[in-house]
Amino acid sequence: MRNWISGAAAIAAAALLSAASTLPARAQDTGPINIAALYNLTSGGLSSLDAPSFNGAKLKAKMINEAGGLLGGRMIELTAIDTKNDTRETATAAQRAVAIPGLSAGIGQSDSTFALAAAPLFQTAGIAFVTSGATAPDLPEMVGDKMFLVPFGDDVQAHAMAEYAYGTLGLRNVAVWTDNAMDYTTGLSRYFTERFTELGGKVVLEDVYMTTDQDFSALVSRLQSTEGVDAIFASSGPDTAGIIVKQLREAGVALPILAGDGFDTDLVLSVPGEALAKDVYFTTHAYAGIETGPAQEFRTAYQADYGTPPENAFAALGYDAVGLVADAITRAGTSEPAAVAKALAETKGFEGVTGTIVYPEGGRVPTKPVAIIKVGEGKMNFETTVTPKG
Amino acid sequence: MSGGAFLLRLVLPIALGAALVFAATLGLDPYSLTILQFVGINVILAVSLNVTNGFTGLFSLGHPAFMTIGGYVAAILAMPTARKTAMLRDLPPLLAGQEWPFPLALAAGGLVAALAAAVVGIPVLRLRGHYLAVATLGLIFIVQSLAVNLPGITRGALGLSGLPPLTNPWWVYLVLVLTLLVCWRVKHASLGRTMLAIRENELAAACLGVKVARTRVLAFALGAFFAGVAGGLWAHLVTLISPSSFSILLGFQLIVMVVLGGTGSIVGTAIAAVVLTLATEWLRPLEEAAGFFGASQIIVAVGVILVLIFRPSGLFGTAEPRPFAALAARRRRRAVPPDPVP
Amino acid sequence: MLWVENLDVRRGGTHALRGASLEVRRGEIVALIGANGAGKTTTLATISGLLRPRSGTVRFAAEPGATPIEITSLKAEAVVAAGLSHCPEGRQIFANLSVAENLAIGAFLRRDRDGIAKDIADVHRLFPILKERASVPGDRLSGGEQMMLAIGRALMSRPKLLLLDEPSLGLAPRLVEQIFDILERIRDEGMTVLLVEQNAAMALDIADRAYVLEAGSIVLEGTGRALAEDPNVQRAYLGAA
Amino acid sequence: MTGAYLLSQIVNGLVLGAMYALIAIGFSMIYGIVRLINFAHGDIFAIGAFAALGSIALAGLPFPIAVLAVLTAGALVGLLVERAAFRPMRGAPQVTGFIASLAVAIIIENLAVMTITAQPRTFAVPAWLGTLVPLGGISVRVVDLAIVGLALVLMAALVAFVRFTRTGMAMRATAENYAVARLMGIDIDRMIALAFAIGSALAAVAGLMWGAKYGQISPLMGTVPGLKAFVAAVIGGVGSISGAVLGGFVLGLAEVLFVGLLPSEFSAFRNAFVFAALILVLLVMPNGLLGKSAETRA
Repeated sequence: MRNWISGAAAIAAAALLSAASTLPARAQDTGPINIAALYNLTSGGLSSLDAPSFNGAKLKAKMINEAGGLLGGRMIELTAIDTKNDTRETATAAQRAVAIPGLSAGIGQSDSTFALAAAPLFQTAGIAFVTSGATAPDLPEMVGDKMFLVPFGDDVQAHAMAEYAYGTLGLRNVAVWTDNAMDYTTGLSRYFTERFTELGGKVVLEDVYMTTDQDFSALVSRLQSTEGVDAIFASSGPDTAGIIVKQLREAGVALPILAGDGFDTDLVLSVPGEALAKDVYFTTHAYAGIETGPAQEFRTAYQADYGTPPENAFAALGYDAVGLVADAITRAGTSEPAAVAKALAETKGFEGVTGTIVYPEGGRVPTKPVAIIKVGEGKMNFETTVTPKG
Repeated sequence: MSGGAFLLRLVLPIALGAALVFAATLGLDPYSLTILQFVGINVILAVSLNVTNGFTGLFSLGHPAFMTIGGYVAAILAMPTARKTAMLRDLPPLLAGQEWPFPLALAAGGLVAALAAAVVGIPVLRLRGHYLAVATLGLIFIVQSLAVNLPGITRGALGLSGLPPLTNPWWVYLVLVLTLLVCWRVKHASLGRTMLAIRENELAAACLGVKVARTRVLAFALGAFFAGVAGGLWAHLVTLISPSSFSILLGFQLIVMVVLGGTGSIVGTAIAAVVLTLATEWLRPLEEAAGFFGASQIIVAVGVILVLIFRPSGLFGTAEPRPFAALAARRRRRAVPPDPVP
Repeated sequence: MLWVENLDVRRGGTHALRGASLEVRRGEIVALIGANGAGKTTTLATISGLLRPRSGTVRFAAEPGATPIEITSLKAEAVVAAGLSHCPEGRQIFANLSVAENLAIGAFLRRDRDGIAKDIADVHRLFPILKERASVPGDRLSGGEQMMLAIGRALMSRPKLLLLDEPSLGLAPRLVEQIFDILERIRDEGMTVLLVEQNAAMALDIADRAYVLEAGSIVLEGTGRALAEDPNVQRAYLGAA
Repeated sequence: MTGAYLLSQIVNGLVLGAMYALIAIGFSMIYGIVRLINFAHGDIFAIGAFAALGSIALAGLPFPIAVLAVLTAGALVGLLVERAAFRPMRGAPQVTGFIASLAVAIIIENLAVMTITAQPRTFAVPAWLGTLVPLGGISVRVVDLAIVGLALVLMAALVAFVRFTRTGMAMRATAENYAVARLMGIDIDRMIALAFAIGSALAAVAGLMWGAKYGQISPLMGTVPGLKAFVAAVIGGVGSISGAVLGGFVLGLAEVLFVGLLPSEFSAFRNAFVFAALILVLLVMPNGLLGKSAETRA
């Protein structure tokens, strides 16, 4: 008798879910082009990264549609699913997404853990998943041939920073601060340390924190009491970037601060204020500091649509994710997922806001030049572009 | 009891449920089938949490911690050794060489979780009321911290990915039936009455010679065992487990199911678990259509408040709804030994 | 000054009062006696507004000659303001408040500083020990001292009618006598008292009139003396053979 | 390790502790009077931060007036939440209120994410708050001194209010026994609402301080400090205001010293440490440092 429950549940579930998931079937090659966007929009954690990325994606889709769509006038229809900062929700969202009739590709996610919850289901369904923000370089290796990255891998930017710090800035002894709660930041620190010590530099202090920490006073004091530190490599996401600069500078630490693209946010300037935001170097995608062309077009359009400049680098990456998929669809000449995936793998020179994307033969992590930005005088100044050797 | 009655009461419903599971595997798309499995897992979690919260009146938030423990243990034990050497290079050799069958790995996960519960429970369960809630809340943070900061075993924040998709509706159904059977028996056997006695009046129960502390630890560990097993099922359904997989929010959601279903009522809790899981899923297309992400959570939260105001004792209170209660009553009568023949 | 008519009250699952009626006249001590669970405490709690009756009325006239007002559905706070003060069973001293604060809180609704000071002095005159122990937390007092404090606190609202629940509970006989002497004294100073007591002998001894409550209904009423001599009362409540 | 290092860590701990203490007071007051663990309290802290941002950055109010505005805003939100969610279920079991508070937290957070997004915002403060002043061999920022100073003033005012005023006495009486408090003529609904208003106002001011100190706020910033402040309240003895203050400072100091004095490998265990400390305190002193037996009344 107790099994009435599961019985009733099965029936109720079948009824409810079929109502929920059935989208009107469309003729494959004439209706809109379906792209699923999986982002953590609510429930904390990653929503401050994913929401701008989603906005970027929506913006690009809108711009393409306003310009007449793809494949002779077919509109892009972006189906957004909130993955609620929950890997379970992410996995079920991926299942719902791949069930959308005629889905061409999936995009989204800014964290490797979440990308790994979604991408394997796309892989199984034979549909490409293009992560806009996850940067673990071994993601394609872990998932398979349908997994693509829009950003460069963490190894690339961390190596670039290590080379720049050792070579150009002439730094030898660094302290490394790592946000241990994110795969992105732990990976970044690992790759940076690897390259920096390989070059002959030394990591003299390693300290860790969690994303939700806001008080770095204990870490700052420890840093101040450590002898012979030339610079700090702060492996941080956007949420703690500004706070770290502020607390270091306010405590009188004048050392150069080095970081990855997590620092590509206005918070690095505005939270410490103009006077304190200086001597900060971070790696990011090639759009920053460029005031012309697609980068400027993107910034203007984003400001116009959302009333705010792009919050962080993830906005541009989301924008490029849709652009990249659209480019592949155009080259494939069809929205059929297998063809789209094949065209994606053959991408050789998609001009995105975050740089030109080229997938190397058999690889699905783009080789993109890394921009190095120096923060000072109240703005972000483009320093140079590095293509790491390591 | 007669064989016929036994068949009717136990085997038949289980078989009927199995038939429905079979029908579901044939008739449902993968997404609906997955949701159905999560519904089953949530029922397992809520009903087992009810053993602690409902039957003893102790208020534990610790299920996510036990799920994390059980999930990691099952994932590591069931993972193919080749993958283990690739993903977890620093794993102690003792663990690296293991590749257990899924049910054994699940059970091991449950047992380790139960063990952790016992270790934590023995000191903490002396405390009353909200203190257990606080301590188990702390346990979530501690377990999460360990999972993040022991990369040798857990691969840190990234978590263990690409787990074999071993969980299927049949495993979920099996564990679900086991959970319901055990919890039903516990509730209506002497242990259950002991637990309810503790909930109603600790002092009186102590006077009656009930070993309050031991019963509580037992209830706590039993709940943790099923949470651990559910964590293993969950991990092999999502094919990924990470330190953030099971959050405080989940702990709260489970408490909501127990309270809405009626603290102490197995059927009520199970129904609440089903309804809440499906309601959240069912509201999604609405918020996606409107573009108001977060609206579904607000609607559920408002609903919860309204139920608490207008139906404060939950849907069913401690009692089981009618047809189920009748079943329990018959059982209890049977449990009384016949008078000895003089 | 107090008219209780046909009170019907349910508490939880039990039918605590079934149509109880009684009257208290100005200047009297009226005793309400009965067995455990007969509904005595429920009666007081309903009069003072802590419980709501299902039916029945409570009317109260604070001043002589004033038109009685209905207080049945007033909140407890409003009943105090109307001039009734309920000294609850088990004394219920605020453990975390000092003796002085316990008295002060009794006068919560009053704003007349001088009057309050005078009434505190009066209470100190009735119970000198409370003055001695003014700064001691309530839970440090002995049972007898707590009872005195409870009565003192109830008087601080300057009530016209005092509802007193089981003042003898758990106290040594000598203390009970002392308390009852004081009750007579405040009655003689013009207070009206509705007294609920298990100790029927003592209650009937000081009561001008009394009611016997059984299973939620009034079964007997009369002067204290008359009831004390009633054979049924003697058998049931006074321990006579 | 030098003396200056230790001293600076202690100052860090005290500043953090002052903010925990202000949030913890609300937990304690509300728990003390309605036996409710209010998990929406951390969100009221966040609302306070945004009210501060609004009144300083948008409305351009001077700092001291902004403090008053934030106090008022916090109190109003506290009153609203109490009226809408908690009063209707008065008398229900403890866990009911707890769940309702969680539901309130979910509503507040999702509304915030829907309307102003989860994006962190810059919280700009007047430059004088960032000035360094020498203090016993180390330098301390004005904002840190201001936080500790303002926190102490507010706490002293609250303690005086509860100890010495007629209303404060009535609140204490209500916390102890609803029925008898009513027999004294106390409107317990008003007292409970007042506890919510005061507790929420203080949490809101803590939100302002948090923003002023760290320069950045976000709608979801309340979760972790909220939980920690709850821990502080329990360590100090739930229900006791002075206990909450003590618990806040103890927790702030312990947390910073844990990170500061142990090798850096342990830094990531910061939150685990906080909760492990909590469990230990509960085991040794189930009623906290200053709490009376909290379970005497059901």
